[in-house]
Amino acid sequence: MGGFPILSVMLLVPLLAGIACLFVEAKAARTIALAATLVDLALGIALWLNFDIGGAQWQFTERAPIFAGFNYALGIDGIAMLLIVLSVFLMPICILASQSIEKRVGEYMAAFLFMEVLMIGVFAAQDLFLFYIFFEAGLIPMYLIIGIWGGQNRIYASYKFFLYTLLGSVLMLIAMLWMVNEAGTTDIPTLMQYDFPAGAQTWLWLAFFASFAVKMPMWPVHTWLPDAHVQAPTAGSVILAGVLLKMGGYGFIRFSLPMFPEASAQFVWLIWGLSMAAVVITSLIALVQQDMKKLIAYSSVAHMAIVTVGLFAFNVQGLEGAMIVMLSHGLVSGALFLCVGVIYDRLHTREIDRYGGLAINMPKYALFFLLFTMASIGLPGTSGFVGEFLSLAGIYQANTWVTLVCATGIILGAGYMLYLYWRIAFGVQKNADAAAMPDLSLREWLMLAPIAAAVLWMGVYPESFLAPMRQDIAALDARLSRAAPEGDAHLVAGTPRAEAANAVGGTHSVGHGEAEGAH
Amino acid sequence: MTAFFQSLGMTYEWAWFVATVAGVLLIALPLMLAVAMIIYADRKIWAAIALRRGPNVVGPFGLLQSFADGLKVFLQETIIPSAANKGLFLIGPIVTFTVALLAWAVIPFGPEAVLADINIGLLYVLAISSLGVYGVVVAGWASNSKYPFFSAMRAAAQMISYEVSIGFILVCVILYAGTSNLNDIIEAQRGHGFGLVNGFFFNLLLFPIWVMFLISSLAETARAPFDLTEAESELVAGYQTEYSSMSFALFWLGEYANVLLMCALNAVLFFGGWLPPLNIDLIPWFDIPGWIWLFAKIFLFFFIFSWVKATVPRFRYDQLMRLGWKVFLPLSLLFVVLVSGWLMFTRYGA
Amino acid sequence: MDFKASLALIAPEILLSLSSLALLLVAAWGRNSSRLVSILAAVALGGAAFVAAPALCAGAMGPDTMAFGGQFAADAFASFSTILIYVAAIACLMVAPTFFDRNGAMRPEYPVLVLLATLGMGIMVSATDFITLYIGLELNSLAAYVLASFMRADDRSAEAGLKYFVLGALASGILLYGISLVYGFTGTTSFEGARAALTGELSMGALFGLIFVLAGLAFKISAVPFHMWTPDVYEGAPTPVTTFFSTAPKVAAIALTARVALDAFGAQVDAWRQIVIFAALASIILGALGAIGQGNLKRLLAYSSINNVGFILIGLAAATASGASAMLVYLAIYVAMSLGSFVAVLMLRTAEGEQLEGVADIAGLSRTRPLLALCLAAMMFSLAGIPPLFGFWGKFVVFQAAVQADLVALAAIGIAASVIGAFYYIKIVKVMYFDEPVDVVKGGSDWAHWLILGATTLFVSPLGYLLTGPLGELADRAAAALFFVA
Amino acid sequence: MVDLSQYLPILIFLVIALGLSAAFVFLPMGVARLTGAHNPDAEKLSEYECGFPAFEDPRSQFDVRFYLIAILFIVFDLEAAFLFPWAVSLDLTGWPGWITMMIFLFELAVGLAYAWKVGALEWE
Amino acid sequence: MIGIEHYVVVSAILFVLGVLGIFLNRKNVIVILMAIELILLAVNINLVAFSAFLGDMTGQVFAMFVLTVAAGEAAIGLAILVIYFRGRGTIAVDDVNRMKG
Repeated sequence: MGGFPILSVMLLVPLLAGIACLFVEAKAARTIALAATLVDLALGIALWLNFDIGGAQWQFTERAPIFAGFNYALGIDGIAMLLIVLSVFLMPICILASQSIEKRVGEYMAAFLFMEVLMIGVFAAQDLFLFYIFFEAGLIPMYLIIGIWGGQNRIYASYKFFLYTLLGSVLMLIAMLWMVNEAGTTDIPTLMQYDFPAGAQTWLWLAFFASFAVKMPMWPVHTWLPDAHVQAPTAGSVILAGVLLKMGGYGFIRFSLPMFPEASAQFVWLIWGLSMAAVVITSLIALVQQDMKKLIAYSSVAHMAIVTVGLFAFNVQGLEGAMIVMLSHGLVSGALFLCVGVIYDRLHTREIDRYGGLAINMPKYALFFLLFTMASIGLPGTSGFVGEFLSLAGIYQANTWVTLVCATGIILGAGYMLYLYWRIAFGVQKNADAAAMPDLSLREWLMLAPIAAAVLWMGVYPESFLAPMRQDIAALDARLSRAAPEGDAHLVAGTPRAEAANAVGGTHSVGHGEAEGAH
Repeated sequence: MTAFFQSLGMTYEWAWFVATVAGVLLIALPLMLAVAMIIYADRKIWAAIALRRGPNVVGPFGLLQSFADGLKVFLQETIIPSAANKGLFLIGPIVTFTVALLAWAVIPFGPEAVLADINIGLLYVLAISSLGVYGVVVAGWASNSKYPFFSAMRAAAQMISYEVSIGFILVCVILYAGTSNLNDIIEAQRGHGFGLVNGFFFNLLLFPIWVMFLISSLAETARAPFDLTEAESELVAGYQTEYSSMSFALFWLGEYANVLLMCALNAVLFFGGWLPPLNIDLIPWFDIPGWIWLFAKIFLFFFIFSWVKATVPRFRYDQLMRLGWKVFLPLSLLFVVLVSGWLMFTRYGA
Repeated sequence: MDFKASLALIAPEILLSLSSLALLLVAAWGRNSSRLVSILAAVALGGAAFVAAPALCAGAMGPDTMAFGGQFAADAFASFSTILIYVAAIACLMVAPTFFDRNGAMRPEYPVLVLLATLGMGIMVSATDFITLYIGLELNSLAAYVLASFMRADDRSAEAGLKYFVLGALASGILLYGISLVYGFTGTTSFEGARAALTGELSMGALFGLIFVLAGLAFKISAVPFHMWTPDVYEGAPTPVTTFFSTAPKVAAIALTARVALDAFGAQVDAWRQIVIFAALASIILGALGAIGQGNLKRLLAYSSINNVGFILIGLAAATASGASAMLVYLAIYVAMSLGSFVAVLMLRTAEGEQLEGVADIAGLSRTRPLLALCLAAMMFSLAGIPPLFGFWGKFVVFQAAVQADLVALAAIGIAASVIGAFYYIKIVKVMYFDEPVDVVKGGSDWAHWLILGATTLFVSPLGYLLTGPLGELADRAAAALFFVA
Repeated sequence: MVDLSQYLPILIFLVIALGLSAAFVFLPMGVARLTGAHNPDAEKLSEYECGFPAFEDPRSQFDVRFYLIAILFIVFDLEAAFLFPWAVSLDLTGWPGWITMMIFLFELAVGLAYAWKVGALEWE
Repeated sequence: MIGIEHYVVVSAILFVLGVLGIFLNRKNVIVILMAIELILLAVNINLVAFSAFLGDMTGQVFAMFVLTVAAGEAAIGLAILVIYFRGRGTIAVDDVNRMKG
């Protein structure tokens, strides 16, 4: 793409569209929003296609020193690229899912478009403070989305979301200030190679942890998430689960691990402990939920715990697995929320008991729902399996007991997801109104089908997703190696890498395939 | 005087102290006597202008009239109204009289005859005479009665209004004299008019100032025609309404002591104080002691005061205020500019 | 430094004093001339800003900027602050007529008083001697007392004036007492002399003097624990006056505090740093806690200003050039935010033109007056320091300065406490955006309001970040002037 | 320290003057008791009110113009505090001193003009 | 002989009295105005005493400024008090509480 500032354009398109949405009425706003997100999706695909796998670590870099104290610096590696593509992929779907919004459409669309700007910005920022600005700015549109278009208890949820996240990120800001003062640069790639004194790393790591743990969210600071999810409108939940949560994981990958490897090793017990607790406890909580969204929200917390153990396994499998779980969870949980949204739009309740036997009157819907449920559980052939398998494989090398507990969590996951599916899709049709619901409309098809395709693709051929980030993961692993904790079980052979090594060339065609799927 | 007491075998400190006390008594006691006599004089002059005879029963020509009055009030019962603030009620006359005496500390009766020869004498006089208003206000407030209260408010407003212009007038004098020590001011007037006349009044710029000062003195001491504070037709006896016995007399004494002070200031500031009127070397002229010249001038001014009281009708309160704020204040301000400008061009600027 | 050169240095002050005298006479002779006087006053302020600007652009500092034998410094620091003050004052003049006209309370004295107060502030920020400081401070304060009670018929205005007066006079007294002690123990009233005399061991008397001076100044900038007058005064004073109070005098007092602390007491940083840190943290926390539960917007913004002063003081605690520069940047942004917020409050009026100032009155404002709500929301998020709004930048630079000065713990506590503040800012947004509309805000607003609100909103919007370069550059220059050592 | 000894006579004067006036106030009170002139009764001790019994608190309210006068006095009289030292030292300060004071007086005059025009000096 | 410390102690006592007068006074706003004057008086004593002690005129010049400004302050305070009294009909300190929160 040469000197074409594609990342800036990707930021600019939704930004301008968002501003435009503020000033037009509902119908026009919907059109503008959809158009803008589709343009961004196209740009995202172009980004993937032009991404030079095995090339320079940082590509598409842009740099303009227009600010005092920090730079406007953008650039992506494979990890960021995949997350950006995930974001732009989910956005048009969210817009489509928001057709039922009647209240203040212009502002709603603007908020979503601004969210898109900020998400892309977070993943593309190559300057520490630019990252922070994008990271933190997401609070405002999300606060408004939950607060204005949310459900009954929206105000409480929006406050909780806002304050929890803010408290976490301001501590991170102080750490950033200290780092910049110490290292004398705000450039993230440089900082990733900078060796901070071990004593300081501890504090810095904790400060970053405060932010990312809340964002992630890790147990026990996850409590804002179920509230926010339940109260947010469908598209809000999709964005929240699909992309916002990944910011925490991205933060660990981009900051905590490479910048403070010693401290990361030092706190590995904390991460593991919290993650184990999260997996088990939230899964158990999910089992007894009566509210569909809340159930999925708790499942998100459990999945994110798998991500964190994967990240803190300090080996390639763990890191790759964590990334794939993040991508997969972005798709699957988003899709699950969409599924909930589909029936919520019809019956305006999220109570599980009000539904039942939907497989009878909504077979197509039931099929999609089944696919996503299975993906969430981690059935082989779906994206969930790849991620969870790699993560657990990674952590197994580090600590078998942790693996054991996490695996239990996955079994529990299967339990609550299947229980949910059983209660909704199978069984007798208890309620007449639920039984009378029509099956999926074209719009809903357009929303669910691309995600389903992507989920299957990731499950069947994960190499397309692993290849772009392999080099970056390797670099990260190399950086971490000096601090990696002594594992208790080392796998000797048979990692997925060996089989996939010959599949690099397929990326382009697969990319097209995905694009077609999205349309 | 210190030397005299030292010659009696005292240490310097003691001699100085005794001399100072003697000096104070030499001012205070004659002053009270003078006040007694001046009250008599006031009544006589007033009577003469009205073609009456005035006091003529007690003593020869009624000369002892004031002493008889004094004895009478001394033996009277001191009535303190039940509604009054007792402490303040008694403090009022004490303040008035003390302050009236105190200002005299810096008035020079001769080249050396001054109790405290301080270099800010004029400022001291201004400050002390400002304090006089406290006695009046305290008395009016403490009486807790309507007429005294209104009178006190009026008196306060009137006194402070004229003090403003008096302040500027005094600045003009200081500008000319270049000092605020009263003795030096008197010295500066020696031969001021063509080397002949002693006194600032003989000066086109300062003569109008003196006229203003004279009128302001009347207002400041609440003499007729500005005696609105005790305008008997409106306010009975003003702030003294509730007073009796010596407390009442103290106001009276203080008032006349102030009148004398104002006369003395007129003399000191504009008419050469203890200097003879003309700066011509006539032999007996300079042999007459300074204090006699001063007393003569004071009496002259007192005569004017009485004369005015007897002939000019009383002002209305609004006229009084207008005169103070809208005539004297701008005029005196203007004269500060004129006098200082003139001095800059003629004396300092070159 | 001869007399004429000194006069040239105080040209903005001369311009302001002459125009205020002239306008006072215009005000006396033309009782209906308030609009004319307002315009002329604004022109005078603009002219003064224009005259003051070259010193800032040139980064003036050092002995060439000292007028009247070291009494007065027309350096870049003073220039930065005065321009900020003048701009804020112009804005406050622009919003006033609409407010007062409705009550029939607009008198031509208002602009004159604003002009005089501004003149006092100009002297304050340029003061390099305690006498000059005192004169400027009092000129400002005396005019401000009158402004607070400007609406004579209104009970609250009179009460605000009274409270402001009593506590302001007390503050002046405390400040003066401190100055007298400093004078006694250093033998000089000039900042430079005090700095020279205070090196080395600090005597007990000088320490007391220093504490009293800082306490007096803390009153003026309404830092905790001397903040108690602020909410009452802000609530009671007429809203345009409150707008004025929360902007220009704040700048002046803080700039003055910076100069006193860094220049006069620059040799004893350790002695005052603890005090400043305490005041900063206490202001942040109590300002934020106090705002929670307030039902009156002006009162809430008063607590917000206390809160913001705390952040600015963190920059002072750093006691470095970058700290001073950060303070100035924060001040510039704070002035814009404060102006915007109060102008937005001024625009809340019923159809009859009645002024609204309750939090409940703006419920659902986003639906009845979307643009106004958007602007106010931007102000709130900006005050809370949420990026990408420009308010974040102010907090960012002060914390950066604190971290650079190794005050990491202070920065951490301060920034964590800022979350408490966010709580009530987002409450305002919640009321406007989430609540059901009450639809009482119906009154129209004139162009002046929209102009100021629009300009300030643009300034605090992400576009403001484009200004970080120039703003930081100017602030650095100004701060360098403060740290000039011959 | 500056020489304050010239002020000591004034202090002595003050003591004596205070003593004299206090004596004048309190002596007659004692004398009155001795002579039997001291004979208060309720009627005598009530405040004077033209023969009517007193009504209303005498201090309740009075004209606000008195306050105005007080305020104006404070403002204008204090300028004398500047003028006195200036007048004494005019020969030292020369033209700059004179010009400065003229500026000051000009401002004062503007203030007076303003007060005059807005009616602060009117008694009625 | 009376030294500088005596002046400083007197001024400190006056200052404390003034501050206490403001905070402990529950009766009358006028008393507060007087307390403020008391504080300024303490300041002036300090300034003049130090000035004399140091043999430096600055303190006395400063005292003049304080005097003048204090007068202006008193005038404005009185004016505000009059406005307040007109509206409320009281100058009791406890009644100055229209705004709470």
